[in-house]
Amino acid sequence: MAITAEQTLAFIRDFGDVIATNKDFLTQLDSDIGDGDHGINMNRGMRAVLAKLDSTNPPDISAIYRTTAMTLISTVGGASGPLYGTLFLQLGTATQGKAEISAKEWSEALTAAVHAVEARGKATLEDKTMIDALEPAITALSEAVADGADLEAALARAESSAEQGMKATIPLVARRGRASYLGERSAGHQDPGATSSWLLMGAAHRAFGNGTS
Amino acid sequence: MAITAEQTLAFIRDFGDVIATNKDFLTQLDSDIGDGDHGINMNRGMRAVLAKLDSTNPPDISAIYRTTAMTLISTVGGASGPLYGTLFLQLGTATQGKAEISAKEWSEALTAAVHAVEARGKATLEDKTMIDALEPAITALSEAVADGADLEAALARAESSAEQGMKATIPLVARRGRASYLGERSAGHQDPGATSSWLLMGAAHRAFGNGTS
Amino acid sequence: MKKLINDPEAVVREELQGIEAAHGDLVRVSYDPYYIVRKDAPVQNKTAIISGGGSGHEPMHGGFVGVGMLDGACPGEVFTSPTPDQMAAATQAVSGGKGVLHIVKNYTGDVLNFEMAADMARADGIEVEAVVIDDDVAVKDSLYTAGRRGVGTTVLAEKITGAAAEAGASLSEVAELCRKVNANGRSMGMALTSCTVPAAGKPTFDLGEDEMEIGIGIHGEPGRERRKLASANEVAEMLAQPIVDDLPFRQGDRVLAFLNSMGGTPLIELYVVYQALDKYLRGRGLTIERNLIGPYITSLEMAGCSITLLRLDDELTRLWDAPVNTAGLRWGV
Amino acid sequence: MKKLINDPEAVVREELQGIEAAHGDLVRVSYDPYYIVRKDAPVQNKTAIISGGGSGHEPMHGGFVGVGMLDGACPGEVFTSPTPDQMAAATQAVSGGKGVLHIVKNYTGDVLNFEMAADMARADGIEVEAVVIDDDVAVKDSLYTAGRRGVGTTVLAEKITGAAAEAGASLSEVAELCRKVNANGRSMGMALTSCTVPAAGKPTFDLGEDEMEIGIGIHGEPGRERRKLASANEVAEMLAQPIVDDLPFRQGDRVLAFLNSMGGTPLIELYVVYQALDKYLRGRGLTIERNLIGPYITSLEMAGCSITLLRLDDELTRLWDAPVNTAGLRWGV
Ligand SMILES: Nc1ncnc2c1ncn2[C@@H]1O[C@H](COP(=O)(O)OP(=O)(O)O)[C@@H](O)[C@H]1O
Ligand SMILES: Nc1ncnc2c1ncn2[C@@H]1O[C@H](COP(=O)(O)OP(=O)(O)O)[C@@H](O)[C@H]1O
Ligand SMILES: [Mg+2]
Ligand SMILES: [Mg+2]
Ligand SMILES: [Mg+2]
Ligand SMILES: [Mg+2]
Repeated sequence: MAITAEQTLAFIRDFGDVIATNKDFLTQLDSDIGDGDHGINMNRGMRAVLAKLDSTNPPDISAIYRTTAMTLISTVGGASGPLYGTLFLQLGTATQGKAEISAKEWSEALTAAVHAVEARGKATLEDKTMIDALEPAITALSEAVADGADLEAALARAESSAEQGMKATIPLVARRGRASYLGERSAGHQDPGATSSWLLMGAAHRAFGNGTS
Repeated sequence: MAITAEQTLAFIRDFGDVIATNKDFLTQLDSDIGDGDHGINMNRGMRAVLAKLDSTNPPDISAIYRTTAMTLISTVGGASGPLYGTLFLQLGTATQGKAEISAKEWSEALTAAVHAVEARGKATLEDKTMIDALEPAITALSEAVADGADLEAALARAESSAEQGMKATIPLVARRGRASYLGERSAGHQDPGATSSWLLMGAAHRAFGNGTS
Repeated sequence: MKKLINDPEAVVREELQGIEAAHGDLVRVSYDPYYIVRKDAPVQNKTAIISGGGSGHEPMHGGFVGVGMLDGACPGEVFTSPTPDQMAAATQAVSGGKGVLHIVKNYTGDVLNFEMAADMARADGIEVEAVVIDDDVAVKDSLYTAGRRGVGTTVLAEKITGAAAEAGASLSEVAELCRKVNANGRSMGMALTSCTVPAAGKPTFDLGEDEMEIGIGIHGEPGRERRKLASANEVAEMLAQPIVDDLPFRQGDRVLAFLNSMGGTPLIELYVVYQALDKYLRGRGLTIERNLIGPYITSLEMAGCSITLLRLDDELTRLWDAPVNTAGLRWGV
Repeated sequence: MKKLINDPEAVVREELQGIEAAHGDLVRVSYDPYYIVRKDAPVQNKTAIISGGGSGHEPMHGGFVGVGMLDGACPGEVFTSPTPDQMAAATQAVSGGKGVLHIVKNYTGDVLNFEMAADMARADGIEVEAVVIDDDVAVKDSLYTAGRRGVGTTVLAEKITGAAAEAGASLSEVAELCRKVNANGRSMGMALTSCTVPAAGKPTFDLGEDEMEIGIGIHGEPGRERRKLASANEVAEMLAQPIVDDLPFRQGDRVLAFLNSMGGTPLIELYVVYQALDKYLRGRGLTIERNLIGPYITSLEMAGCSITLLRLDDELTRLWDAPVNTAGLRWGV
């Protein structure tokens, strides 16, 4: 079985829910090394996304992603708005015209999306950004899919790689985003954007991993 | 024996010392119902007075009081500057041309000085001001002098009347000075100016009461 | 106490040095005694206006010295009235032969010290009139007390009388105008936090996290009542209602609305309060024809705000609009 | 959290309502999406300038919209960059046919959102140039990082480019001028206290009673180092020295000194710092030819200050002195 539009909706909704649950946590992380608004920003955006999805009922997977992207872009602001916006916009482009998506297609779409985020934000691994969670996740995901793992197993590996990448941001000195202004003082703190990206991979795992292949 | 210029200097110096010792206490009282500067104001003024007395060495009692008055007027500011300034200016006027002052003369001079403060500030008894300490003090002083008490006994009675008057300000609702802006909320607090006036009577007692008649 | 100062005792002197360094094109500063006068003082054949009061209310009064506003200002120690010798010296320094108006805020200390100063200046042959501003509706007005405090209307009176003096009005005309502004202006303030007098080193009063003081003055004095923290809309109404009821303003009156920060409240919050004030006044049938929003008569770093309403007529509006060139208020030049 | 607000979520909207009510003579406000433009926008045949950024820095940027300065401003949520749709709509609303300059502070969020907005505006046929301000010497400049933050120089760039645009300069001239201001301006800031983002409800960082942060930005971010509380004289030098060393300024250079309050620091303290800054700069052979002192680029109610120095030449001085009529800066009109 491949990923359906319904599962895609569940994925976005799940992401909205975990963002809401972790709003204060993300904001706290951002207070330590940023400006204390990442949870607030993402939650404002995802609430708007969920409302928009409810009111517009996008017809297919690509439309769901594009609606998510445009809503994030116009409601989040900050660094995370255009970056997550770019991610979802690219997912929308990669899934254009598809009623369902296979594990391989999902892995390729997500890879392209993360690369688009890298192109927009110019961050690379170990800059202490969301890339540190996303990049390991796509590597794990595509390797797992290449190894023939089922989607559940592949997504589990992606999620746990994202988690490792997120934790690996703790000792890093930030080179991108607001945390970079702190210089050495940014070390010893977990990056908020890497944390929300790990939550994103968790949402994908829960929504797509269940009995799909 | 009558009050000498030397004792007059001792009086002013003693007042300066007790103001310095009680600076924070006076300021605290003024924080409760005023603007928290009475101790600061009086201490700034008395330090200037002591310095001025040292540097100018006024020739007689009247000059000591006038120097004290002018220095307070030009360094204290606030309500207490002109009021204490007026008090000492009147003491200077009343002692003009005198090398020594008898108990009766001192009692009359102080009475005239307190009346001058009342004329300037338009406060009367129970307005919750320095008048509540000064007015009982001059009443007790002149009664004691009329009763034939010696200066030590008369000044002791004046000091304790000032203390009672000061304590009696606690329940009062202020009608003059900044405390009046508080209305009913000014009740339950001791008036700072009445407190410094009680200290003034204590200084007079210590400086003049010792072995004089 | 967290302040950008060097020595609590030196704050006023160093502030004056800063003002002199920054605004030498507008003012001259005297250090003994302390006063600030217009660069071109004394202006011959112009009624001069001075004001003064404790420091800690910046930009008032020193920031309002310049063409179209004050000729001079006497700063006292923080929250302490200046002394008569300062006022007398400033009066002398600005006197251009047409007399000098003293604008005095109604505090016992200010009134007594200005009285002594006026006596001294008159003894020197200078004609002096004093007008006492007492516009604070938080204080009950009564013959048996010190009366109302002088607060926000002072700023408006300094601007408006300054314009008239610049245009050639006589001392008695300027004094009369000042009384008119005082009669048509009313204020009320509130605090979210206390402030700390540098020389005292700790806050004048304590306020709980969920409390505010309504009816405060500008010296860190506690207010008339302590209340539970309220919303900006509620605060705007709590301050504006007693003002509008007091004057009394009438349906159709045009007003100048002066929304003042006590020092620590930033502009973003003032605008939130302003939208509420605007709505409230509309509801009472008043039209805001001019406004002034920002920290103009402050209480050190106190958080909070005050509202002043001045009923306008054509004369007051024209004088308000007249050019002014000071460090604190500037337009038309 | 003690603030004069109604609902943390409604702060920006209600602030805009306040600005609209107060400054309807100068600006128009759009609520969907949020932006503020000059009353007379679009001005035909004038290069337009917009800026934008998170709210909480008032009067920047909305308070700088008006004749002689910005044509438009886009407020984001507090400390959060606005979104591309706002910027694109504002660009459209001010476009008078000579192109639109975007003045962008160097924050990842602001840069990315303005990039998207410029793409959108260009797709609509509007010529757009963007200049990124990155003047904060507290941040190490490096090709491998996000680079320096944009802070105080932004205010000066908006004033100076606004004057040039008003005088008829083309888009490329105005953009070039903006780059020149950025190249000649440097800033550094410090905090005595944190600030509280309304939606977060508690201070972004904690500072001990005897501590301060040196090298903070304008978003309540912690600074480069935490230090023991120092005197105003020491603070002035701590901020001014890295600025002067960085540019590098030269003996005899004329500068505009901009001493900014972070929001909670009152004017009395700024003047104490200013006297120290003035002495320090004299010692380094620099002459302060113009100054700006007050809360102009704030960080909510944060206590602290920042210093910006801009090296002046005749062109910049003339454009600085040109008339400006905005809620936040006004002279010459
Ligand atoms: N150039 C970048 N590339 C990728 N991610 C970035 C970049 N800059 C910042 N981020 C991510 O954005 C997160 C902060 O987002 P947020 O707090 O919402 O925005 P802002 O920093 O504008 O307040 C950081 O934790 C980081 O993971
Ligand atoms: N009209 C008055 N007559 C007599 N004493 C007064 C009057 N007004 C105020 N005071 C006294 O002055 C004291 C306050 O002095 P101080 O704090 O130095 O001045 P300020 O009130 O100007 O700050 C009050 O406690 C009160 O005793
Ligand atoms: Mg952030
Ligand atoms: Mg006092
Ligand atoms: Mg006082
Ligand atoms: Mg942000």
